[in-house]
Amino acid sequence: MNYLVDIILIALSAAVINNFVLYYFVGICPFIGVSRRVDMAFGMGCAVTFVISIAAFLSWTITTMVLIPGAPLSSFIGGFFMSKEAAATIDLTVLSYIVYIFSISSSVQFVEMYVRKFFPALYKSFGVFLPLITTNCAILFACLTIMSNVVGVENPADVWDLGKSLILALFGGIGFTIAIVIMSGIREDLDICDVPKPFKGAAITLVIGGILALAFMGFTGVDSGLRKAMTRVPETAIVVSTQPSAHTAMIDEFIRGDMNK
Amino acid sequence: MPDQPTASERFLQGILPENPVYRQLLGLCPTLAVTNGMQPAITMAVSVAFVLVCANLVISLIRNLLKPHLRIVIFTLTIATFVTIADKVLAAYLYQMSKTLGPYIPLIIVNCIIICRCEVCASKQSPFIAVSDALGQSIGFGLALSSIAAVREILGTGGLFGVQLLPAAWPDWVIMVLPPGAFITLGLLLGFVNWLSMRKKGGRI
Amino acid sequence: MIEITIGIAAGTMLGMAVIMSYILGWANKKFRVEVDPRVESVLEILPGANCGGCSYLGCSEYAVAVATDNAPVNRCPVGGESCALAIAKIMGVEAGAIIPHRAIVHCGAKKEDRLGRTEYRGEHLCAAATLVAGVQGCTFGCLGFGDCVDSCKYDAIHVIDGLAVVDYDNCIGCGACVKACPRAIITMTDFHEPQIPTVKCSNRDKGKDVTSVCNRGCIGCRICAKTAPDLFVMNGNIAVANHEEYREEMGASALEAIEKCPKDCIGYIGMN
Amino acid sequence: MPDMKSIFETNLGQAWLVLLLAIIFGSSLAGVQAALGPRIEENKLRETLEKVPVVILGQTAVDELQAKEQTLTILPNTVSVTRQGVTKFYTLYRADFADGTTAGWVAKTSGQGYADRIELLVGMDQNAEKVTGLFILDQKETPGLGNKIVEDAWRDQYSGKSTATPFTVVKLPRGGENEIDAISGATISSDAVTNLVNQAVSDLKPRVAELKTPEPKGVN
Repeated sequence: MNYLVDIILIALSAAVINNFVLYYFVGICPFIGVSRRVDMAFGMGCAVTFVISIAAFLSWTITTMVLIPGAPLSSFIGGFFMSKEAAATIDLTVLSYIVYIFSISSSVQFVEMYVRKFFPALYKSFGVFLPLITTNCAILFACLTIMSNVVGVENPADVWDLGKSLILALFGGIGFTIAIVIMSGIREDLDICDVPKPFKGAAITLVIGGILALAFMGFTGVDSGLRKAMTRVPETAIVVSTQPSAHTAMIDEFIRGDMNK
Repeated sequence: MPDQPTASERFLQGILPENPVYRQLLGLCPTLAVTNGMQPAITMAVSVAFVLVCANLVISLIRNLLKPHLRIVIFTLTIATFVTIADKVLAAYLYQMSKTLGPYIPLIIVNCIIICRCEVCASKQSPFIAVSDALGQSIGFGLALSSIAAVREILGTGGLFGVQLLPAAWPDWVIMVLPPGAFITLGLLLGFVNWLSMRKKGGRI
Repeated sequence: MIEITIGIAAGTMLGMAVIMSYILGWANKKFRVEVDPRVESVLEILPGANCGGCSYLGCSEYAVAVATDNAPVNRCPVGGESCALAIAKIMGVEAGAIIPHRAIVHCGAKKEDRLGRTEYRGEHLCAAATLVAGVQGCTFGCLGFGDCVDSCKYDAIHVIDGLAVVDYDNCIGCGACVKACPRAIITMTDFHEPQIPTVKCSNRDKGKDVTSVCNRGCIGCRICAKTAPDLFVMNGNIAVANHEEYREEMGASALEAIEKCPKDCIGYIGMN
Repeated sequence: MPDMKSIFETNLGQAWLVLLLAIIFGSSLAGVQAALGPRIEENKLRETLEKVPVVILGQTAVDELQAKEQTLTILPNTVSVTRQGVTKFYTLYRADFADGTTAGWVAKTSGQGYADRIELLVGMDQNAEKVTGLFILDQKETPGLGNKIVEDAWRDQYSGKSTATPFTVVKLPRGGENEIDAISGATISSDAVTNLVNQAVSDLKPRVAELKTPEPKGVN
């Protein structure tokens, strides 16, 4: 039951409440650049949703399999050089940015070649978007959100699994598509309005985007309200257990070092 | 396309005539995100400057080894490395600032300014020109960021760097600190800059 | 401990790079779409500004046109001479001098020449004004609200005294104004000479209708066609200049036609 | 071996630059991490541990202690409390004076606020009868409204109140015990903080009784 609540809340907040474009400001370049016509915007939205899901899958698997301390792969290789438990503490999270961007650009290039070979018509219509997507902040932002929910999370129960990451990516892409399609609808009407000359093009789009963000701000707080409604209020029965986790061991060592400095 | 631009010309171009934010509309994601305060804006500008200069230097050093179809992958790899270094240095020495900037430092990797400068300038010019171009662009980016951050911070919190500028009776425009404020301020400033440059060229209003 | 972490970090990156580039290399070969190698080399030379100056949709379209159905190599205004020569070398075609490709506004009537002008209070956009009948007498001529000026990125066309005039020093021939003009009176033509004669009118009505709406419209009197038959030819009620054939030496007959024109609507235009 | 050369030439060969860069960057980053890693960890921990004494004794008392170069020894342990299958993790710090007597307890907890998670420290006296202080470590509430929970004026409402009855958020004071007046326009944020405090106090109160040192040990 709780897993379902989390899934719905992640989906809702990624799509509408904390919309990638209007709340987190990622993916603004295509938001301004590509939103001339609705069909182009929709094509761009689908391309972003498709690539963001692949990127999320890749980034989650690589993070949990290789990067975090105690990940199966890094401890397996470490095992050869040193003792088992020392190998478990190898921390490769510093590589995460390179690994994400590397996997995103390679997957975009692979998808571009695949679409060019097997769907030439599709490639003609929105093939031009694909290289543009590599430099799209929304994709990397999704990977970073997933990483921040997998690495450095004290409470092991909060660590995200593959399901939650894919849901975030999918609905983040859908949120991006919603925002860019609405904006392109407005911009098509803008062409015949009498916009003062200095404001033509990007400036008016940004101001309209501001008003759109204002409207989307109406959604904040919906997810905390929903969370309260969906999770039953726990009674007072308490089961208490203490076990020294790696986290506390680190704090002890730090404090002892600090105290006798 | 000027085939051999001189270093100083690329440097001066980058600041105002080819300002990355107002003229080329690049790098809007961090511009909107971190300009709710002057301090985060300046830290972001400095880290972008660091990454841009190093990336341009490295790319222009290896420019004749680049294979066309692997170009983008190599650019992003170099930029990502320098961004990670910047992020770690910031987390080590300016911990509070790195918490406020949060996810927007790694987003420098996909910041369109850097990849565009690498592609347009660094992969074709000699290191000296590439670095001067990078410096020009980052100063331009810094100017743009601080101009937006100044407007938003003064209107949003009534003061700059904690110094109270506006009279106490001024009701803080909280919206300026929120996301919609960022869009609207940048939109209006962009319009103003276009208007300024058009008036200079005697264009039609 | 640290060297091992560095070693493993380098190892993971190497492993990932090997896997990724192997997949890309394999995909590159497997999904090889037979693309004419010349298209790619031509595309590399083109500046990639996608400005449409070559009257194709973008550089890639123009590259395909050049490589497959051998379109003229000197069409790229931004690339200019160097780009045309380089493409010609690839295509093994003789480049031919760069013929400037510029815009011509086929209307010469200033505000005071136009009769029957109503007081138009709608949107100050040609796109909107052209929908309203009778904004000005002539239903063919320039409305003067500057849609072409807005569309021009090179500041090469201005509305002076209600008439759009091309500034040939800035015009690179990108064709944006042609698309922007709702009355389609701007055409892109090759300038074989710096200055060429043209008919500054596009009103195809009969003479008496033209005189009722404009002092400078072409009334279809055929005098220019008679005096310089190789330069001007009648197309219904309006004379059309033959820009392709005009050379310097035909200047005399052109000047004669210009004097003889009762409405003075033929004239020289181009770079001075 | 010629075909190996040709394969190498086609697939990986072209990408040799990518491989080389990957190795160089991978190792250089690991080096940077090795150099800066400890410092970053230290920053993270210092930020929390600096606040622990302040939350228990209040800033003035801590400054006096600083003057006498006395510092509290802080012993952390992780407490996991399961309720209805929902396990909640607390880091409970016990701060002792130099002479070993327990100055108080600080619980670090986090929960869903209005916009995002709120992370806070709740200070309690030695046998958790009174809440001594509250400090918000991390919050992303709406600036200007929700983020007023960080201001001292609002936070000090919690200090000095007994932990017997849970706190209630009220719009206008009704004279009841343990009342916290809500921030106007940010009731969700104030509720969120109050619930976090109530939950932490009620979860950890029995826990404190167990962990309390039987009698003050010699100076350790």
